Amino acid sequence: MFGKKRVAVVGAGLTLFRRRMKETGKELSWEASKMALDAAGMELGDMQSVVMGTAPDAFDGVHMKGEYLADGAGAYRKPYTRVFVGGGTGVFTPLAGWWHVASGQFDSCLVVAEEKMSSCYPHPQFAFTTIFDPILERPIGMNLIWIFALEMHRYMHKHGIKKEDIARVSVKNKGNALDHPCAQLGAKITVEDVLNSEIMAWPVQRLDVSPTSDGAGALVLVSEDVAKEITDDPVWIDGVGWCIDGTYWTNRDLYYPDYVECAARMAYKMAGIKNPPKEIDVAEPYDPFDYKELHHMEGLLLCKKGEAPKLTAEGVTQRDGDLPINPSGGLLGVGNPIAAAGLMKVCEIFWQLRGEAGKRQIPGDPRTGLAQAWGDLMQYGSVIVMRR
Amino acid sequence: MSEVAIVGVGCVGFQPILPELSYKELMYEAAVKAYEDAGVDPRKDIDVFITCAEDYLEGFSIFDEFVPDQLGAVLRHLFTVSGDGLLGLANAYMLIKTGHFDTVVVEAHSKASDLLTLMDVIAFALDPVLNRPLGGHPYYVAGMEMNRYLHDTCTTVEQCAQVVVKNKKNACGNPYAGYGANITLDHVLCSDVYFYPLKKLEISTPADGCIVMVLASEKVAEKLTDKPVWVKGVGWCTETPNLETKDWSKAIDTRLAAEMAYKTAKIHNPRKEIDFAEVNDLFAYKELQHMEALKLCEFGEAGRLTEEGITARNGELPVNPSGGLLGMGYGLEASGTEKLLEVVLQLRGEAGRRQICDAEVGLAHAWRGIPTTTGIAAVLSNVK
Amino acid sequence: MSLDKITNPFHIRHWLGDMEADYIYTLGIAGERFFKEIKENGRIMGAKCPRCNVVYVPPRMYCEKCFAKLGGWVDVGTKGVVHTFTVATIDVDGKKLQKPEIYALIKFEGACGGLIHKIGETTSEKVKIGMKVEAVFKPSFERKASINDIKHFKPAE
Amino acid sequence: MSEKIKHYQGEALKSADFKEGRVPTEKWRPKVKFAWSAGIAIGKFLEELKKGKIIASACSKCGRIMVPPRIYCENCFKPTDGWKYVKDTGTINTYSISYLAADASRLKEPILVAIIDLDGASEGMGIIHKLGEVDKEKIKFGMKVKAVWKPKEERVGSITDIKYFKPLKEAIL
Repeated sequence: MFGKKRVAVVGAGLTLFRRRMKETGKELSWEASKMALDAAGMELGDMQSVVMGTAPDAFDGVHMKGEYLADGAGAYRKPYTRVFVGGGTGVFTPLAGWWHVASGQFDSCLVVAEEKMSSCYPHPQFAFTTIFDPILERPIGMNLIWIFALEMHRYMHKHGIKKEDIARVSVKNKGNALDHPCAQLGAKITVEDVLNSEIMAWPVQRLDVSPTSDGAGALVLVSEDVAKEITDDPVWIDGVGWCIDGTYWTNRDLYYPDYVECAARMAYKMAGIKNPPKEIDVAEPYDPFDYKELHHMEGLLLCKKGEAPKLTAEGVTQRDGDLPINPSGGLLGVGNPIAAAGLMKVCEIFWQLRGEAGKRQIPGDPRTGLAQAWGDLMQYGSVIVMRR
Repeated sequence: MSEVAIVGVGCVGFQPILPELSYKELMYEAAVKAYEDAGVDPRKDIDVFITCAEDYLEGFSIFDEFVPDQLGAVLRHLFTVSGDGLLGLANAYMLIKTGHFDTVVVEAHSKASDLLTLMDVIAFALDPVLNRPLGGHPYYVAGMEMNRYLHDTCTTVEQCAQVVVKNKKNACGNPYAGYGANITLDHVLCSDVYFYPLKKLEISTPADGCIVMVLASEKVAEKLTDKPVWVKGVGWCTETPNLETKDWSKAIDTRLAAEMAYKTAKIHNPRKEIDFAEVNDLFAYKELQHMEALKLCEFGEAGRLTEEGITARNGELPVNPSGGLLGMGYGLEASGTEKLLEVVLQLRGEAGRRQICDAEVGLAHAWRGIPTTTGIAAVLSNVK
Repeated sequence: MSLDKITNPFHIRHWLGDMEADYIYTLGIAGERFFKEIKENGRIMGAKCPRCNVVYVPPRMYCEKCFAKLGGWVDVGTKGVVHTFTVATIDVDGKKLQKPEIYALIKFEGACGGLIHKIGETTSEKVKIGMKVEAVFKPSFERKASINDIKHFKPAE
Repeated sequence: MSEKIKHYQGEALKSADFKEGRVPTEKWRPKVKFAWSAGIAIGKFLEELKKGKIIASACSKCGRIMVPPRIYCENCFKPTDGWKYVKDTGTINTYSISYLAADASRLKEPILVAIIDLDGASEGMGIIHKLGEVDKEKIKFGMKVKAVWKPKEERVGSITDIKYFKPLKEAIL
């Protein structure tokens, strides 16, 4: 890596995740950013640049909402960029922060992710209907849940997976979230609860799905030199990866996320990871739906295609298992304010690697962690690999 | 750290309307031109793709979804910057500077004609609690800013109007410009006052078009072309989104962005070292205000320089030889890339009858329009 | 470049649609208190940054410059000065307004920021930068904790 | 520092707080209207739908026949160089039985929705559409289906000129 700069995470912050919050999006951004700065022992004045990640403007109900949120994210009179890759935004945002610092352009970058979905009233579902092609898809009367149902069904069909194999993910994540202080939907439930919950769009049932939420998260990124000055315990961003697949999602076999594999390979190559299941100690794959965790474990090459349900059934992905997956409680448990939820995963890896995850701390001495988010129309993968 | 160069450009438009092409087809045509110009195959040779877009200008939530195919970016590394194309350039520049990437494509476009209610969308960008409930046409913010700017600088309305005359004239020589015209000062001065003191002809009109650029590291650039245009420095800044606390006579965002770009580019005396500038002129007074913020002249001096013809194409400091947004048309998030395109063409000596003699260093500048305070500046040169 | 082109103008098609929805915005932690003061007490408040020693109008939860939590709330009065203004003659659809609207930024003594609002009870020719104005509130029963609880600002004595 | 942080901020509200006006709010409905240019490829696709036909574009380099049609092959990054009609029959690639309408309201009678790989297009070239004239229990992966078109005079050049896809007779057996 001669000539290439390392980037460290030195602080993280998170607001509560709730269905509706009184705070404006700016205020949520400030709460998370301030917490991250305090955690890093730094001031806003120490931040040379700011990156914002936030998903559709149609949630918050503000055109160019990156601009609107700028002061809450600490961008007052600073270089400021908003990046946006649909649901993949939350994990992508620190990637953008990474190149702000890795380029040598800045020594520090405040990375903020925000979502206030409750502004879209009565339900953000409306905003979701505008993610579809206006000519080819919207006239059919699309619902967001459909595309997940179609993908989940294809995945189940291809590998002969049963619904109970998938429901275990929801049970695990909602259970894990009981220990997360920001969680919206931590709960002790059973596989039967999931299987008996309301059918939304078969095979998707109510408890297969994460909620809509308001919330924000933030990270402080610094260069190697600054990191060494301010902390003995930096967490390094060693691999970044992202990839997009084609627009025509109905032209692809949805059973496997090629784009996640492509993004993961990019990140693994950079981090020098050759055997992901062995070398990754803890992972936070994107789980807006329970099957997605499995789908993404496979795409991340953490197991073979179709094998993730088996690992889940065997308890391998529990906090005390060989490969803890979503110890935070994931989107299913903590909540899903889109971009903020992705960043929450990166925060979790940061805390896990520093041994600061409290009741959620996984045993052993985790040294390498991964977070991943998915986005767009069954299309986007963003991956970050971090090491202590 | 590697130097960064622009090695290919492609442009379709800008025209008041391009109704026969979908936004995807528009992007495809510009991309083909850019890749042809750079001599690259996007399916193999490009490390990262950046598209610059905002959802409400396109009519989609998550516009990102609809981008990869027409840029050759399927199953490759693409992302969206929700910002001006020049901000895309800034991110491309940083990506190459990390040493991990050699080639980056930046795309920005406008399909403004698809959107029937642009002003309602711009009003939708105002603070939903403090400002938006007042209602009205959102460009009242520009009228307020122009008024304070004229008040503080003693710039005259004639000087502002001269910007329109100059830019529309320059545009007559630009095949990429959709709004060239041969008009007089009186035309502008007699046009309707929409937002006192801002007049109808001082407001840029939207246009359809797309620009794709290919950037490369030093090593790759020198293999691909004998006419690389080097990105010497980029700066960008957001002052504050709060209209209540922003500066109403100085473009602080642009000043700070310029200082950042000049520092990297080692420009100490912009007025002397920059041969020509393409600065944001969404409203005529903005060209003047931005020239001052970019340190091309003192505060309050830009009006006089314009009046004296110093900023004309054949003047001492040509500003907006392309015709600017007033002459080319307002390309929404592509408006910064419209500026960049002209700088590249000038520095390559490919600007046709607009060519400025011996141009070596050019400045491209963007501002994201009402109600933002985000400015971006880039210094480019044909000398490494 | 594509091989097929449209050359027949009647083959050009457009597809109509929209991106419209209903939105509801909370006023926020600082905003709610600010607007309640307007609604209930007819007062315009600012909030002070303990570090920068600056009073922000409108008040916020945090200082945008230093990120400190804003503390003491102060009444900045209902009279201010026009920092800048414009006279809009067209509406959002580009149609000529029957009666032009005057928009202004009104600054309050000793405070950073101000309020953007309309100016009434005068004519556009009489409005000047630096002119003193005062807030005209709607009757209290019509107020609903909104920026429009202030009807407009009018020239002050 | 998760374990060191004692207080996570955020003031949660209930839906009833809005309904009962306990929390002051501002409301807005933006006017955001579009006339998207359909363009060369989709323009032609719509024109052909009006005639009751489904048109695809072809790439001579990779040999793919693509639907919905496009003027470029996204894999080869070259212009497509042919138009080809595909059949209005196809195979169910995946499907869902939805009790949700577009606005998330609940339905008694479900909407049946599927990705249908069209016959005559390259493998896996599917479009999303609804299914009809079929019992929800009887839908199967790989089932053969056929488009049910609106009457000619009702067709306007829209994807909804196809009402839905129904199973081919032999598929039900």
